[in-house]
Amino acid sequence: MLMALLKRDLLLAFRARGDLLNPLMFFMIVTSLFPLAVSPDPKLLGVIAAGVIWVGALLATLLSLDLMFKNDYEDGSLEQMLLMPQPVMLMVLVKVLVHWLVAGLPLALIAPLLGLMLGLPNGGFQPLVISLLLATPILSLLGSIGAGLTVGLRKGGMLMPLLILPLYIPVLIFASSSVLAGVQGSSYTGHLAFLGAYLALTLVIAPVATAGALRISLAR
Amino acid sequence: MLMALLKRDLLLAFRARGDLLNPLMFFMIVTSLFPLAVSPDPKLLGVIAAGVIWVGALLATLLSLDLMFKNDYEDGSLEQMLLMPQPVMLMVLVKVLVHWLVAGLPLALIAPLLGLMLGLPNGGFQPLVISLLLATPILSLLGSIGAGLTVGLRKGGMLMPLLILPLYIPVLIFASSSVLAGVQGSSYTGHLAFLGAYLALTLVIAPVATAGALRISLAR
Amino acid sequence: MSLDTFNKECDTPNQAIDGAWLSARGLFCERDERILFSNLNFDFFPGDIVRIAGPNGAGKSSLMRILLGLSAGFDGALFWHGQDMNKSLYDFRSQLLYLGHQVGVKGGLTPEENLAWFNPKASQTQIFTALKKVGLAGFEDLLTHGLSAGQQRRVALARLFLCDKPLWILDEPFTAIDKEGVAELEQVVINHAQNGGLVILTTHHELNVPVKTVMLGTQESEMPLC
Amino acid sequence: MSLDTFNKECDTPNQAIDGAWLSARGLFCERDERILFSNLNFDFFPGDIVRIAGPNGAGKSSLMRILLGLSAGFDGALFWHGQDMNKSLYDFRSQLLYLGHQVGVKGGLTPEENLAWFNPKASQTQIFTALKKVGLAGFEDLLTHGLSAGQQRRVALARLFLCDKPLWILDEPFTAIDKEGVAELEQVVINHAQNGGLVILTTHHELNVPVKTVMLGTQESEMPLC
Amino acid sequence: MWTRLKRLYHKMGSPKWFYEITSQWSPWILLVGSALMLTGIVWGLAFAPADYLQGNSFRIIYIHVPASLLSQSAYLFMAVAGLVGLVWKMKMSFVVAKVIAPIGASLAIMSLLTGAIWGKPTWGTWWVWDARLTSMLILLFLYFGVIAIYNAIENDEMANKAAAILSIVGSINIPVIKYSVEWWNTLHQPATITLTKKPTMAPEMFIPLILTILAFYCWFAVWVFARTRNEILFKERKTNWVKKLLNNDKGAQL
Ligand code: HEM
Ligand SMILES: Nc1ncnc2c1ncn2[C@@H]1O[C@H](COP(=O)(O)OP(=O)(O)OP(=O)(O)O)[C@@H](O)[C@H]1O
Ligand SMILES: Nc1ncnc2c1ncn2[C@@H]1O[C@H](COP(=O)(O)OP(=O)(O)OP(=O)(O)O)[C@@H](O)[C@H]1O
Ligand SMILES: [Mg+2]
Ligand SMILES: [Mg+2]
Repeated sequence: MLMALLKRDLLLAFRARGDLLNPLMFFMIVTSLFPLAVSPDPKLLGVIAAGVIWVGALLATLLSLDLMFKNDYEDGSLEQMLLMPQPVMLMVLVKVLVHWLVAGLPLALIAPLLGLMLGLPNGGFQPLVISLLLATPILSLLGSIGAGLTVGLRKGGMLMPLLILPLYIPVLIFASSSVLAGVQGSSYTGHLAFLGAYLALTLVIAPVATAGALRISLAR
Repeated sequence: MLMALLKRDLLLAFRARGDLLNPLMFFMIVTSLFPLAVSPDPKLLGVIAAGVIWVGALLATLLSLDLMFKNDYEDGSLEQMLLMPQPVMLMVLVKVLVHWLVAGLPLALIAPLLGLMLGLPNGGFQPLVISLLLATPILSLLGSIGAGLTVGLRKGGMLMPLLILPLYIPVLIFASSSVLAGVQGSSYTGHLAFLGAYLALTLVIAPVATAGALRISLAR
Repeated sequence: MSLDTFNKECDTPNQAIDGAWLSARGLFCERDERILFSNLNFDFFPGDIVRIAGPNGAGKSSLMRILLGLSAGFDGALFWHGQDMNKSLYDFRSQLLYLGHQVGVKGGLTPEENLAWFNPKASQTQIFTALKKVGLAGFEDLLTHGLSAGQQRRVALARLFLCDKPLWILDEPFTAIDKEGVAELEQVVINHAQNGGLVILTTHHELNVPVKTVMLGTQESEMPLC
Repeated sequence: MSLDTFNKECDTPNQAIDGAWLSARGLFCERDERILFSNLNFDFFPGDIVRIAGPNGAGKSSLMRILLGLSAGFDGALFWHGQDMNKSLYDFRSQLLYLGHQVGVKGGLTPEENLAWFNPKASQTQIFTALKKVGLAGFEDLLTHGLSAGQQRRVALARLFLCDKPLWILDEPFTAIDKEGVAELEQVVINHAQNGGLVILTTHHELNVPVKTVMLGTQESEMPLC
Repeated sequence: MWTRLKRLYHKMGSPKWFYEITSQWSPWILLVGSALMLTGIVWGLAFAPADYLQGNSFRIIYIHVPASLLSQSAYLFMAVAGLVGLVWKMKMSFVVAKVIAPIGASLAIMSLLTGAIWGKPTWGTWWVWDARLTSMLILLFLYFGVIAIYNAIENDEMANKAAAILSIVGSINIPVIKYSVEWWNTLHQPATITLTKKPTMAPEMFIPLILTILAFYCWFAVWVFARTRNEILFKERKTNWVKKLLNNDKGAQL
């Protein structure tokens, strides 16, 4: 059943191929707003590049979270899933996996290009990609809690950032400072180790919390 | 009928009082991500403050656009409105007005606080508020076009930023450079005049375009 | 009147019959390369109750949306009071009450507020009377999204008691309504027609009402179950 | 069996009758300070067709969601095969087919893909046969959201032909289905019961099927229209 | 032992018992808290010496520090109450959690405001992105999230459960957030401005501070109890004991 769910969700994502690019496009547009809004000065941009790229990635993930359960809720399939004879937790994990594949992974792959555009110094590229690879699953996992809590609400769109962004802050701090460390030529394994530990923590907490949240949202 | 619509929408907004604060909270959280992601150094922050605040305002408006027509579409009231014996344009104007009151105006009012926290230099505050007051209606107006075009699509959430952000860019450039001018002590009336002119332009174009977009979305 | 009366070659191919309120000439609609109906001609008069009938997927809702001007994907001509529909759109809309699959009831408003927005001119007593008539007395002050499926539709149906629009277009108005409710609604429809209104509706319920029928999709698109 | 049979004081207040599949003891549900039902007792056996009846807003859907374990707002005990429901939840769910107001059909998938996901084990021929039985032959490869209201529900109803779950819980399965469709669905329900299955359903349609009835909300919450 | 615990649990789950017992306790706690506050404030404001660096502006410490401390503990209380409600299905516990959220948020705001007011004369700026300040700001955001959930969900029971889940997840993350913020700040730049270190404080300043902190905890308890009792009265307004109580009140007033 889990395999069937995985297959179905990937098929749906693939059907809406155009949508697949949206988080990516959003990411690119948002980061390219900064040279316009702040200053085109390459030196200044190089300094803020790491932070800007990471904030952009975070917002792009956030926006795409809406899709995680919403459609399934509206057409009744979420109800059907909760009634299946299997732990809801596992279903959540499949959903998170699909979300990460569709909305998280592509960000990590496109990020170097944006780094190039914003003039990120050379040492930053490697930690940028590695931190994105490590941290985007955390964003999907924590995000699933928010998505689960808000799925029944018609006005979920703006509520979710409020619930989830504070929890994203450690990720943001460690990821962006790992890039800074890379730029300054110092070691960034410590930061990445932290991200790994946080990933392990959320991998334990998030599916349970999301499963509970979904139950509550559907009982409403 | 227009008054009834205005009353209804304000009532709905007021009912969901908690939601009223959400764009505002989003704005505050997003802007406070930057010190965390970039650097807490007050000097650097002061330089990028204007740009960061403006990008934050832009994203906050963007996210709240989803609400403009979506609920009405889903429960069928949009259909009902299009069938009323009155120009759809006027209805759109009412919707835009409500959106601005709920999601645009509060941003202008809270912005000085954020300026303070990010260490915006003194001269920047006045142009920041004035430019926000002038430009947030533009954001709502242009946004209504995107909201109208995407309302029938289940996955509208991520598509809208792509349609709308490019249109927002002139606003962003002129508004943030008016703040920069203020910071540097030079005159910024030119920038504001441009914003005023752009506002007049969009006030003419946007309602017509949105009315057309809604017709198309509903015929789908 | 049966299918043939409507579908046969029309005597006045390019104009409506005198006295007809809503008329169509040569309507044609195609979806996904399947022809839903072609060369459909009809004239509806005040006092008529018209049922658009046909199995699932025959094109009933599509036809209604075409009549309403909400759908552009069709060929043919529509007339309102003998005039080209495009020219008399304002008049058409100001005389129309439409209830579709989605009824336009706001979950975040109470039943009373919902009706007040549809009929800004109605007084509070009128609204309360209408709500009472659909059996929602005592629910005026609850938010609508806390009501049951049938109760939510009843809020929309209360509009039938409030408004004085002569043309009603109702797409499956009886969905989710219980048996007595349906019987009483039928009576409301009959009364409206007898008072000189025109009612166009679809439903899969058995109707105990004398109606004209426009039958769609009886040939190729019939879809038996099992 | 009528209301009384179910609602009267129960002989075995804290356990189910032997052989009953689904039993309830002392169910109580309150919404918005209105009591929907109280002290509801019943035992459903294999071979039963149970209709939960009552006017709009009586609490039919609420009762179903309570049986399913989707709703927490109730008091009382539920038993599955004589065991406490909480302990036999896995078994209950693996024997259950539920269709609610929203049927869980994905607009972005074709009817065939929709069924494949509900029954991963079903072969393509089985799926095609099921779709043919609900009159969707020829529509297997269109995206579901392009279908009409009734056709979309038929996709969900095709699950009744595919699966071998003994317990069916159906909330208004006949919504939007045309007349012949309803008649044939009734036959499907009867067959299932005769083969030893248990069917629990609500509907506002007249049923031509011998059923047990659980009547809700006949006293205070009755809501006549007009 | 076990049965006694169980009885206690049932008692605590009963709104009536909670109402009555807190009605009895509240005046005493209020009295103790006020006495502590009075001594602390008088001692701190009138008798403690002015700080040799900051002059008299340091005296705002008697609001600032207790508010900061308490807003952090309040989040923890809220999460624990939510957990108890979820696991042991104790309804009263949800009510307490719900009541704490706005109180905790206002304490956080108080901390931020007093800190900002204090910062202007001492640091010459209202706000810096120091680790302490930043993590207090994030705590405020966490509170706002919880409050937003309460606002967004109509059904009380569901809102309580959802908020409980969020506050539990939040409290697990608080140490992570705190640690990361502190670590981030030291990494980027040596903090140019640090808060006064704790032990360096003179005992004349320190003891009144402890007193006011204790007083804040007492007041907090009274505040929470009062709001909880309000909630109870509203929730149970249909029950006999509340009707009787209200009637008695009316009788007493007449
Ligand atoms: C908006 C600005 C400020 C915020 C958000 C803030 C926040 C905090 C927090 C969270 C604590 C920690 C309580 C604890 O966990 O022990 C604290 C303690 C304290 N703050 Fe502030 N603070 C601010 C400004 C200031 C300023 C300007 C000063 C004075 C120069 C100051 C002096 C202190 C002192 C002396 C303590 C007690 C230290 C201790 O016991 O650890 N704070 N503040
Ligand atoms: N989410 C909810 N919140 C509060 N009250 C609700 C909620 N859902 C239903 N109710 C109340 O419970 C009552 C029963 O609703 P339910 O949906 O069970 O009725 P029903 O018998 O299925 O009616 P229908 O025939 O219209 O489908 C309604 O009067 C409604 O006011
Ligand atoms: N948005 C659409 N895009 C493509 N095809 C559509 C769309 N809506 C309807 N169709 C097609 O048009 C046909 C008629 O649909 P319509 O909704 O008019 O049927 P109906 O007669 O109202 O059926 P029902 O009784 O099920 O409501 C269907 O077969 C469907 O495939
Ligand atoms: Mg239809
Ligand atoms: Mg129902």
